[in-house]
Amino acid sequence: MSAATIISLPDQSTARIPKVNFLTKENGLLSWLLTTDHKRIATLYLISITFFFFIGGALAGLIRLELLTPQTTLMAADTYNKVFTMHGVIMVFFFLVPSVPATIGNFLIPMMIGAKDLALPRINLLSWYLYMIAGCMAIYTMAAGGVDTGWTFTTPLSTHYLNTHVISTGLAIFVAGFSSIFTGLNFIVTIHKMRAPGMTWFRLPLFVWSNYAASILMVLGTPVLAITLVLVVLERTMHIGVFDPTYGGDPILFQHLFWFYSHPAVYIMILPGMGVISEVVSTFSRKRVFGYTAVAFSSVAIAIFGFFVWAHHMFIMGISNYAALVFSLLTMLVAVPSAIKIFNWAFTLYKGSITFETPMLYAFGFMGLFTIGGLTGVFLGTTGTDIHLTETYFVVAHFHFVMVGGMLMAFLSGIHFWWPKWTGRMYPEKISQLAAVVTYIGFNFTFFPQFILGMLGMPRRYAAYPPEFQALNVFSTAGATILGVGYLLPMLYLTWSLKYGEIAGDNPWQATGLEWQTQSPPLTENFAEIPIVDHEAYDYEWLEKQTAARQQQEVA
Amino acid sequence: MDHISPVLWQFLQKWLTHFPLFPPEASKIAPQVDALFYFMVLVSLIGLTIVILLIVGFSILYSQKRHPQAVQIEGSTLLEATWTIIPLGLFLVMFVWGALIYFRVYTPPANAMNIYVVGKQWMWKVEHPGGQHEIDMLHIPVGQPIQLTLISQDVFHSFSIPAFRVKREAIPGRYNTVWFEATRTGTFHFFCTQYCGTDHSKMIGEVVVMTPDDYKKWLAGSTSGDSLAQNGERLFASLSCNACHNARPDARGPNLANVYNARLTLSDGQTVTADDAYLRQAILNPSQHITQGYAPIMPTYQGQVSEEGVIALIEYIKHLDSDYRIQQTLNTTELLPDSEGGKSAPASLAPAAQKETKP
Amino acid sequence: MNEQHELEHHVVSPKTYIIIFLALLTGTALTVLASYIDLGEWHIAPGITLFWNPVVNLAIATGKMLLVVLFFMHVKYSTKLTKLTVVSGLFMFLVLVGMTLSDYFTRAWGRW
Amino acid sequence: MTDSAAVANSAMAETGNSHHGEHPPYQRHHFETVDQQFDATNFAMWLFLLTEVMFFGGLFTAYLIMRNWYYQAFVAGSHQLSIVWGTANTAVLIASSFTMAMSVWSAEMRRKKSLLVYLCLTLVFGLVFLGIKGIEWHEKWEKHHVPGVHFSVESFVNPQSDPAVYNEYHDAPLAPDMAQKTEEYFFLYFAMTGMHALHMVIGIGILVFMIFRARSGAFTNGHVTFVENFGLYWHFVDIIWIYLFALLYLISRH
Ligand code: HEA
Ligand code: HEA
Ligand code: HEC
Ligand code: CUA
Ligand SMILES: [Cu+2]
Repeated sequence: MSAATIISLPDQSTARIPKVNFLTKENGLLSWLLTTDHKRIATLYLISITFFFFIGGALAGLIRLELLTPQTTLMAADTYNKVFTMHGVIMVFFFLVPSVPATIGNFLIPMMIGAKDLALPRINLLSWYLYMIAGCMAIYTMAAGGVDTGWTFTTPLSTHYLNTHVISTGLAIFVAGFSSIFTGLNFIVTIHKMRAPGMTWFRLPLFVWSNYAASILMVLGTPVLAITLVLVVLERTMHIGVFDPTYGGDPILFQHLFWFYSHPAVYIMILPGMGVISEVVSTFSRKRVFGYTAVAFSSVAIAIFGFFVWAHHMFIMGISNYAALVFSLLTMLVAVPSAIKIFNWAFTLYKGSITFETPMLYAFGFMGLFTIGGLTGVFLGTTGTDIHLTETYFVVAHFHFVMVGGMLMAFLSGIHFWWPKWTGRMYPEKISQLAAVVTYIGFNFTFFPQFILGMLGMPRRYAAYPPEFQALNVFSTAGATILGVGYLLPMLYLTWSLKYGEIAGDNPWQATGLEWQTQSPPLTENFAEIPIVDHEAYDYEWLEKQTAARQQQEVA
Repeated sequence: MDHISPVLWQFLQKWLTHFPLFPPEASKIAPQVDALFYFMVLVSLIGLTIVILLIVGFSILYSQKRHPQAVQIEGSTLLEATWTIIPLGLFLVMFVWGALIYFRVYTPPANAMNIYVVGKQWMWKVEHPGGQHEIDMLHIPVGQPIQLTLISQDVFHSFSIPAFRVKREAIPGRYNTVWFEATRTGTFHFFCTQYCGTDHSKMIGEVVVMTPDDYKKWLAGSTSGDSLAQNGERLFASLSCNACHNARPDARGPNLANVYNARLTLSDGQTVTADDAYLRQAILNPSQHITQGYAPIMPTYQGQVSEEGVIALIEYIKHLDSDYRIQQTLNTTELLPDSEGGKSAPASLAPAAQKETKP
Repeated sequence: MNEQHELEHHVVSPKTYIIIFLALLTGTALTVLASYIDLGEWHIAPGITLFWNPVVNLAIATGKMLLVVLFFMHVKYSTKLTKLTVVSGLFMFLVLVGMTLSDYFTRAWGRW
Repeated sequence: MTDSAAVANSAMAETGNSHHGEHPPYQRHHFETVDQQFDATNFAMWLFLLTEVMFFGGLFTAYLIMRNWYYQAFVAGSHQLSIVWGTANTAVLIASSFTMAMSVWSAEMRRKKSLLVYLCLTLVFGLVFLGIKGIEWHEKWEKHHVPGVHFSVESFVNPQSDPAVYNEYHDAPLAPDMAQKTEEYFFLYFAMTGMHALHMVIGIGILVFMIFRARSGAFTNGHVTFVENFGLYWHFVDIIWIYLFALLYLISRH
């Protein structure tokens, strides 16, 4: 892991960060708040979602502390309920959904396809503002006393039986939803219409494909959530509506509408992360992704099939048994494209020339943990076992494995991978490798015991639990502490590296993407002139020729 | 060992001995669920091992030190087809197997003894047909199929018995059912697993599985006097249902004798089976389904009768066959001593079992 | 460049618009009329009945929708991409409605 | 695929022969060509309409289920709506759609005057639509048919109390519990028409803005994107109404 790296840093004694780049082009707060540059907006997003991640993380810390003992020692039951609700809401809507797309995706997609900006730069800025407004509303909700519906807003609990701030939370998510819709819409338009000459669909990096697929989900799924929340708010204010059986409504209808969005939403959360993994695995094994087309199409397949499986969250609620059958079958189908991806990544390593920098370590973490999380998803998708496992910690463990072990790992992988491009400086390699290993260990300690807890039948969303579950919960809390350290470390050393990191140069990883062929940090217009693409993605031979040609030029 | 403080030592000892990794299997369906579960664990472990082996193996074989020059490979349709079809096949096996279990859990057998469970914030009310009420407790006999008819009075709750591997949501406005057959005596936790507000985590109770004899004793000891059907009869009179539903020729409402499980023709030509759910609907939202030949004059009883009241009414209507008068005098307490001689199956006690005689 | 633009960008003539406009008004009149006539029903199988009124009603509405989409919104003259967008919108809408309703309609099957 | 090729080609062609100064003023800097800009914004508008379809989709799903469950209540509720106003409003909205289409045509033909006329007509029709909607809503208010606010089932349990409607349809009285469900119908009626009216209001706001811009010749200089895209939005709102009319007004009139 030491000398055998592929880092090709410029000579540090003479290296300079280019004077003109998107960070230095204009100065002053206003130049940031009114910017339409996708890279600056991505930076704004990065800062804001990090903020929300740590709020959500602190709430997770409270959850784990409370669960250390079987009784409600730390806080009262309704406080606990508010804590896990806000944890879920913030982590899902204010961190994970925008995480990779709105930051890394925003930063990279125009560059990867050779465009100067997203197609609709002002809409892009608008979507950040919407996100911030929604974020403020969420913070307001917390300050004003919180909400305890659970992130799933089950009716009629949320509509008539709680007197907490359901409406402001609902509206916050509504607004955040539109932020996400606009991001997705922008990506789709950009990918369709803004590709550089020669950049055909099958020359696109896989990161673009997976973000494209996620964008489809955002555009088609999110509005349904929006209208559902509107109906909840109306029902709450007018005391009449379509979800409460007392007034002739049907609570199962709410479940249908909610999960119509929220199942596809889990693929919104994972697909961009899968894109990151494709880039990272290819770069650090210096090899074209195995079966490019299969990986590209599997993203689209996940996006499409992802819409047909939502009722697997409702197997025990009293939907028709035949409907359960169909949704279960379709769930099995949607699991297959993920398997294809995992194996294709594994085989990308075959006959590669592999190095183990931090992004790669996180990517390995992703592959292992996502496989576990995904396979346990299949346990839940199987009707017979879901009866026993649903609404227990098995589900909690499942989704933390895919969301934290999967997407969060991918996010960190991507942040490290593109950090040099973004800031022009390298992160410190050794300590970040350590952080990656720490998160991996901490993660398994935290969430693996929860599978056993779930199998034993411990229900989720319990402030207090029977003492026989304590031992495993103590393990889990201990693990969470390690995990917290693992997440705090990158925060610290990445900030440190902004000033003291080594200067990265254009292409420290010797990667093939168009974004690496421009300066770091890039110009506001991304490229000095729009590139004309004449090679496939991940074409390392092209890169070698390119480098050779450049060296020759320099010599001459 | 002496270095470890005794407190810590006790703690460790307690943990190591009270460290359940596996819930008890206490129902007929549990081993079947577990068989599938273990099959899936096995497949997952194999799959995971393959993935890890591939990653670790390739990482070692093709690390840059050993393999400085990468060989570019496009892909392999054959390989990709392999890892598409094999997981798909395995997943489909799981699907079919799981579906079989699912249908078994949610299709109660005809001879199951019916117990009503009403969830409310934050307690479970259990209503036995003999009129015994319990709160956050459920007493059942071993070796007898039990059907739970679940409903909630307010928000979603979920009735989960991990040891039996069954769980069903209790939702407002509609009956859901689940059944199980306990295979060993003992006390097991049941939980409310659907988040239902502040004291969600306090909606915990215990299932007490008893031998049939103990069960009989328990039934006798905890009866409140009247069976559910008798309560229902009283309600039927006090809500003046009998003003319309009586066997007189000029009755304004249909005769309810033998209506349970009958096929009814509605005024719009459709036919329905008058099951529990239908009867409940007929009392609370009568005009949604009008029986052919009648006017929509029945008033709604929504708000006038509690979920328990509806249950009692339904239980009463279920027993309204021609000889219901005799039935009605059947008091569980009185019956008990008789059944000891000979056919001691507790099934014969349960009113639900009596409907077996019907086609 | 502008000429090229004009060529690619089909301009629909006002005549077409007027025809569509009249067709839409006719469609409106038709649905209103149709709703006053009892069109009967079709007993597909015992317990499953199809009423013609809502079917006709929705069919006319869909016809009107198609006219607006194809002509007023120029989809008839648009790229494949636009057509695909429209079709996928309709398709997802049908998935949402159809799969949800499929749960409701199959609940009565069997014993539950 | 073809359009992207076209974009690529024209991009190449342009780098071949054009200087920076030749861009028309309305071309934004990050686009290579005006065509690309038009295609992109047009496509974006379509995608936005896609989200709108799904947005209303949730409401339609709820409507279909409730209508199936409480058919009589929906019929009785529907009889409370005025078919005359409803039909008139449909015609008005179709007319406004037509004038909108003509506005787009005028912009494309660079006829400023006719553009202004058609835009104003569209605006007027839009306002008329909202006016009629207002009258209808007001009537519901008077008759206590606004759900959640002193809702009364009198017209349904005792149809004779509402002679205007009764004389036309001779509705049989609904059983009290079914009558209560008419509130469900009106809830959906207000939710759906309200959401639709909100879209109209937003559209009218943009129309006013457009009329001001058009007066200074903004859309008749060859740059029709904005008018065209707004037209799409306006037609979409029209389509939603076509379905609302069919579903809410015309349940059963015979
Ligand atoms: C990023 C988010 C994410 C992702 C990607 C997934 C992916 C999947 N999820 Fe998960 N899920 C959630 C987030 C996510 N989920 C959340 C948040 C909840 C809880 C919501 C709540 O109630 O609060 C949930 C709940 C949930 C449920 C409902 C549980 C319940 O409440 O009863 C179900 C049921 O079917 C399910 C299934 C699946 C399946 C089948 C996948 C599949 O896509 C997984 C596919 C992946 C694989 C299958 C792994 C790769 C496969 C291999 C490497 C092959 C191995 C080899 C062999 C088999 C030979 N999930
Ligand atoms: C992106 C999504 C995401 C992420 C990243 C996480 C991260 C974590 N989650 Fe979360 N979780 C959800 C999404 C997520 N979760 C959702 C959707 C629910 C369901 C909610 C519901 O039921 O409605 C849930 C529920 C949930 C529960 C179940 C609560 C219950 O059902 O009763 C638990 C319990 O252990 C838990 C734990 C954790 C832990 C330990 C982490 C850790 O990974 C977090 C680690 C990070 C940090 C610790 C922050 C970094 C460190 C600091 C800021 C220092 C300060 C730290 C402290 C003060 C301790 N989560
Ligand atoms: C005003 C007269 C009236 C009263 C009081 C009345 N009913 Fe009814 N009931 C009817 C009529 C008429 C029907 C048939 C039309 C229908 O389905 O609504 C009916 C139908 C039913 C049915 C459906 C059975 C079938 O054959 O369709 C049930 C069950 C029922 N009633 C139970 C009750 C109960 C329980 C009460 C009292 C709590 C009650 N009824 C009070 C008039 C009445
Ligand atoms: Cu009842 Cu949770
Ligand atoms: Cu899901």
